[in-house]
Amino acid sequence: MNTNNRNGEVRIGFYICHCGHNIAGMVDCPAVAQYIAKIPGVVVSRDYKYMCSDPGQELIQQDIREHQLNRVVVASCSPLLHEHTFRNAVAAGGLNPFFFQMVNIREHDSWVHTDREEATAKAKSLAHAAISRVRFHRALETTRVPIHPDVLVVGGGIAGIHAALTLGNAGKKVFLVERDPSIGGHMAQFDKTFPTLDCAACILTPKMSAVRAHENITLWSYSEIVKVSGYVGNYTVTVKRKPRYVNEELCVGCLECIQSCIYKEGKFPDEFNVGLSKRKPIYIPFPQAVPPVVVIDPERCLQVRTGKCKKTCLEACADRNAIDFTQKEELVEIKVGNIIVATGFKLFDAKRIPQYGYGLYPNVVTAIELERLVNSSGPTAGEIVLRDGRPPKSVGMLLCVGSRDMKTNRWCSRTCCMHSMKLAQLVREHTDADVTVFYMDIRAPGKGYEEFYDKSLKEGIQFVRGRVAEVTDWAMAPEEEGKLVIRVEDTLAGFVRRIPVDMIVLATGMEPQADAQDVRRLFNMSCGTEGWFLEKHPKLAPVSTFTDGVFIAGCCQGPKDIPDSVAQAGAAAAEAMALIDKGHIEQEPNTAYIVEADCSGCKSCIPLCPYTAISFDDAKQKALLNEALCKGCGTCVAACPSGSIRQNLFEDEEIFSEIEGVLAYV
Amino acid sequence: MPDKPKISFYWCSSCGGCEETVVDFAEDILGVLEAVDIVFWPVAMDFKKKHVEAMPDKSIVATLLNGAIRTSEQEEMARLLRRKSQYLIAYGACAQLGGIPSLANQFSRGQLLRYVYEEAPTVVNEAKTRPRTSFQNNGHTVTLPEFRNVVRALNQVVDVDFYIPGCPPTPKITKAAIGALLEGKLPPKGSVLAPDVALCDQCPRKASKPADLGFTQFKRPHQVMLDPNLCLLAQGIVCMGPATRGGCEALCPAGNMPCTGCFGPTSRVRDQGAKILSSLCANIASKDEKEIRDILAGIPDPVGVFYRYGLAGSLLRRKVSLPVEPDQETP
Amino acid sequence: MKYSYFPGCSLKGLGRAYEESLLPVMRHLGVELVELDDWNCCGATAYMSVDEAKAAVLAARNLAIAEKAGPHDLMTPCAACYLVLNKTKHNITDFPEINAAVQRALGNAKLTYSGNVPVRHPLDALVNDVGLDVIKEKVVRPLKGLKVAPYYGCQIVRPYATFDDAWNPTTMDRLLATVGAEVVPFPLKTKCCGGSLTGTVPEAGLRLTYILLKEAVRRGADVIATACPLCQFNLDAYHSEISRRWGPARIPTVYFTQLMGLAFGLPPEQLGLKRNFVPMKPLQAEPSTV
Amino acid sequence: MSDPKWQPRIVAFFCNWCTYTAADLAGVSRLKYASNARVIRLMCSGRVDPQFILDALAQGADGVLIGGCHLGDCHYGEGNYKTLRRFQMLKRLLSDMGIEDQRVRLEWISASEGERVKTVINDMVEQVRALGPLNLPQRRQDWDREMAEQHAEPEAAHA
Repeated sequence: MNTNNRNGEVRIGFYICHCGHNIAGMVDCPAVAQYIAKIPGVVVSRDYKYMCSDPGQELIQQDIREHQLNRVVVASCSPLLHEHTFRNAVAAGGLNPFFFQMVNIREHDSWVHTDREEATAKAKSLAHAAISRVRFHRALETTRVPIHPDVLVVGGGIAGIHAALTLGNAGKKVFLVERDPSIGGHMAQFDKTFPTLDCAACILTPKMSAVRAHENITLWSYSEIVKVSGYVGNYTVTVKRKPRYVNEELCVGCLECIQSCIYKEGKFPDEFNVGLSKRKPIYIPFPQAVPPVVVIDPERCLQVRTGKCKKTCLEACADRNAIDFTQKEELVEIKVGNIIVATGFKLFDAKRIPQYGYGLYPNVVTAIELERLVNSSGPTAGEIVLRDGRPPKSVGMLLCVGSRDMKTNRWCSRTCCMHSMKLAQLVREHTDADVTVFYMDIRAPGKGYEEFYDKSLKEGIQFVRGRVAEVTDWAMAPEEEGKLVIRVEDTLAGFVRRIPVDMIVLATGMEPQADAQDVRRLFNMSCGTEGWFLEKHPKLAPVSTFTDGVFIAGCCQGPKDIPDSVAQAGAAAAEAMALIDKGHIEQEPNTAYIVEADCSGCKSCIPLCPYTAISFDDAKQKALLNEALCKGCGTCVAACPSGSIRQNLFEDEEIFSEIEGVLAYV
Repeated sequence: MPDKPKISFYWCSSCGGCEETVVDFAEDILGVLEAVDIVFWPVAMDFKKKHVEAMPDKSIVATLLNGAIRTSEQEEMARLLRRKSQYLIAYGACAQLGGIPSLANQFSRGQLLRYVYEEAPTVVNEAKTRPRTSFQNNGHTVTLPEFRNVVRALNQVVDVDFYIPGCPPTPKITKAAIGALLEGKLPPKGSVLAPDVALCDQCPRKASKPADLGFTQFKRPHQVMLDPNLCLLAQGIVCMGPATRGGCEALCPAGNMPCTGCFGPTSRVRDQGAKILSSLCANIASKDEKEIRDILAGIPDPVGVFYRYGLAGSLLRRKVSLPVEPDQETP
Repeated sequence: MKYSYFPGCSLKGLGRAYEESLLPVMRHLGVELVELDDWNCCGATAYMSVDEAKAAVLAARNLAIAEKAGPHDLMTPCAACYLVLNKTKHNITDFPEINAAVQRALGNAKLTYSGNVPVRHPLDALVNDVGLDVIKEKVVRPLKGLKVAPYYGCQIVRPYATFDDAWNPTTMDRLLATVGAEVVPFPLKTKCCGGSLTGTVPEAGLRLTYILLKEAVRRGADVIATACPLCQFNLDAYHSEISRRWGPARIPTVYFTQLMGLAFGLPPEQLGLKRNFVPMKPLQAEPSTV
Repeated sequence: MSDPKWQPRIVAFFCNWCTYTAADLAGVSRLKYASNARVIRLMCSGRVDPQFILDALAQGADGVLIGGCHLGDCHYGEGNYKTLRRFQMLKRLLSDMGIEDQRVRLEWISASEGERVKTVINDMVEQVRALGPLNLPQRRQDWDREMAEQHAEPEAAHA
């Protein structure tokens, strides 16, 4: 590979990309090329329609050969998008790929400015800076980091389950960590799923069992991640396994302990039934729970809380000896190469919109509550009833509760239209109630979704277009007495209506998990302003994050329905597998290095390294930098008081020349 | 035997300490005198400017000029000696980087003159008399050089070949430099004739420096009984050692005082003050903005601490908002 | 504890029962109210819609006087005054044109306003400054068994929800519960009282009033507590007309300060209670044993 | 200083992970903002050597903007805290050296805050515009006019 400057002479090739109209529409590309051509050392300066296209790349390679270029600068889009493309092109031309510098004149220039003259001037100075800087570039080699083949999947909802199974089926070892006592997530609470109306349990339960039975999957429920360190291919993760006071290996799921608990009746709100039923301190989250073992709620169990209980559960368990009050919280450390975060969402708290009366009027329920009511294993055994036990004669469904709302959440939760129509159909199926859906827009863009909307219309479900103003219990007419009154501007009819109903169902939207910020920090991810985990690229890298080896799937990335969550989970698993099967990743050679002869051994740099890559060599009395541990932040470089630490790709003189270059105003 | 190489010494805006270094050669001065011919040294010998003017250009092998350039006279002498010398060597911190005199670059000429001739507590000058560049008396004209607005390092006035750092330079590095000069073993033009590794390398306290300084406060030497053996930074004292070129053999730390940075930065650093700031601040043990501010309050005069010997030679050179005032005239 | 005090016109006229109860209650709690010297109209009523800048000047003069009076928060009990003074504060900060007009006008009167005087409602001050604990200690006659519908009206929490939720304020609920009343859930607590319509479109305005009264009765309330003179008047004054149109919905409406005064054992006749059209039934004589 | 065509020159140092990405997002979102800032990409705001800031000013920048991840969100853990600490001292130093507060700014802008890139740059450009040019190269020339002969600026004082 030609890495030498012929006779030390720098020969730069400069290319400015039109990106069709994207850049050329705002930047005078030929003028920039002419300007750069005059800078000493620039041998070739061209503008071209699409530099990233094959002919564009070929142009660079040809010039390297014909003009003996030893530096290449391309002004086009963001380096985060195409730096690799052009480095590869430079390498294919026979140069070390790091004799290349990219100038961002699209995202940072043509797309954000409106004055052609100004945008062109900016492009010139940015290009000038790159030309100044690239002179200092040196040949660098990428290092290879091996990838640990195991994967951690965080979150045991449908996304996490699917990702774990996909990886497990491919022969990869997976740790699936779930915070709750059972996997299954929100999907396990659903009765049926749209648009096919197949039963959620029927399609989910087999997958949950498969997880438990899978030889490649280690399932840790009732566990949380507390620490993550390392980097792509080499993560060390500490998992906190909370005591469930029941030995998972020994419990056979007979549930006799629950029956024999000194609490004769359930007393505490059952999480799975969203508080619509009561459970005991010892309980199983739901009949199909995986793992199918009981759990003891430490905040409710008399024995755990006070140590004073007859422990009837122990007696019931007898020689199975599964109940173990001595269990302690345990920290387990595992090593994995990739992490898939599928931590899901939380539902909007309907109390935040007091005018809808949730928490005030008993017959205002949320969609998930209705989901449990309609479910045959739910608290009413599938009967949709009002709080007083009567079946409702009329049901109103309010959409966009906590979605598409400037006062609460601005985003569309994407599933509520379909979810509500599904519930509307189920209500029609289970009762003879009239159902009215209050909507702003019906969004049914998935496969078979519009047809589902049609079906809802045909089944006599009424649709009123308008955001509901309020739900009240005061009557203005005899037919309103004893009912909940929905006040809404019917925007199709063009007037304000009062519609009395027996039951109101609020389609609460999705929100990021309450601890999303903590989780994000744990895995070094970014969040959008709304709090959803940020994908690396909205279109081209939808399950990757800015941290290599950390992928996201399901609703933690943004609201989505089951098919989309599953698709993302599969994609995340595939991304992880791509890394695992390659066996290594190439690391950007932007590491810091110490020039030993220059180092005075002042130790200023040592505590600054977040990766403890710098240590003190007692024999040499100088700092020692382990480049394998260095991630290239450059903090030590900036701090070295004698300028003895340098950074590949970000050398002081490169940056100083860049400063000079960007200030070369024209 | 051909003529001995001609050497000259000159001082500009400086305290005289650099001259003392030559005196501190003690008996070694004899060796130097044997090897060279000193043709101009106003401090010690009676030569006049006209003697220098009479010398052919480049006839002096080397001039060691100390002191910053503040007046028109200094500027003129610097140019004269530049013309007459093959090598012009900036000798000492003031010539190299502006030195202590260049701390005056924080003030305008007017501010300085007003303070010195009117406001200083020891001054009695009711007539508010100020020096003038020219004064007539009894038919005679007495002149003074002009006092410039800006204090400059030597290389901001004339081309400089080499730098010998220090306030003052030690006899050892001076002798080494003269030796190299006589033997023709000079490094590339522009070099600083001192080691290019920071002072910690030579510091007797080096071993006592902890790996994690984690500053929780900064103190000034008079505020604390200094442990004579422990790294001064570990005692919360701002020591410029990590950002300062070695070569003095850590005279100040050895004398239980922190390094104040007189040898200037290493060749890899453009701005000594910025670098020590970067290193010290990064190592503050706080994440709270207010606490950080409180800790930094222990350094009340950052310019004076970080740029004690090099404000003129720093990236900013001078308080940027200061005016350039016209030549001072009789009030 | 000391506040500057801006009563506004209502508290000197129609709503004087509010002031008559507020002052002794505050005194009883050791809160000093210093009435602004030479205060003027807050700028409410139709002024705002005729000339916003001039209305702002009117209000700002009061703010400027308060600023001059000392470093105390400005308390104003009337909901309309509270809204207008707050709105003016906002407008002065947000709209340079209004600020310029205001400063010009104030300048002519040798006054200045820097925007620093917080405008406080007594509900806010009582709960957040004085504190429910202190208030509880002063209760000698808990309003035991008295069912109260807390009614806030529109202006205290909208558009500026400064100290409470815009849709579901609870400050008065908590305050009344502290003095021993039984607070009836009243979801209509921020609904319109009909106030600005009763004079112009009585059919619409009175209907709104009727709904409030009827619902308070239906929910078993003995009395409606309010914090706004206009609300109080609307809910109190039109019973015969309402009754004629829609049927009876008779329930007294009093100021929350009057209820507090009763709980503090202050003599009812000194609390302006006799001014009601629909009188409140006397509390059962049940001197506290505390 | 009265050149009507004068435009503030801002040198911006953006960290790769948050602020640079946010600037990319601003582009993708086609937000429009002032063209005066020139971005230099670094991996972390912790790489911003105070020398870079002084150098940018010395070379003619009218303002310097540093953009990093929000505190607690640094891709490298705590690089931005180091930036914060340095910045606190640097601001004092700059003020002692007569450089107005608004000329050098540190902003935490996360990858999702494209809008903030726009507002911060626009805001800063306006503030710097109000201050007028800093133009240290010009000021140095003005200072040096008092010398008998103009001396070419040495290439690098300590080369």
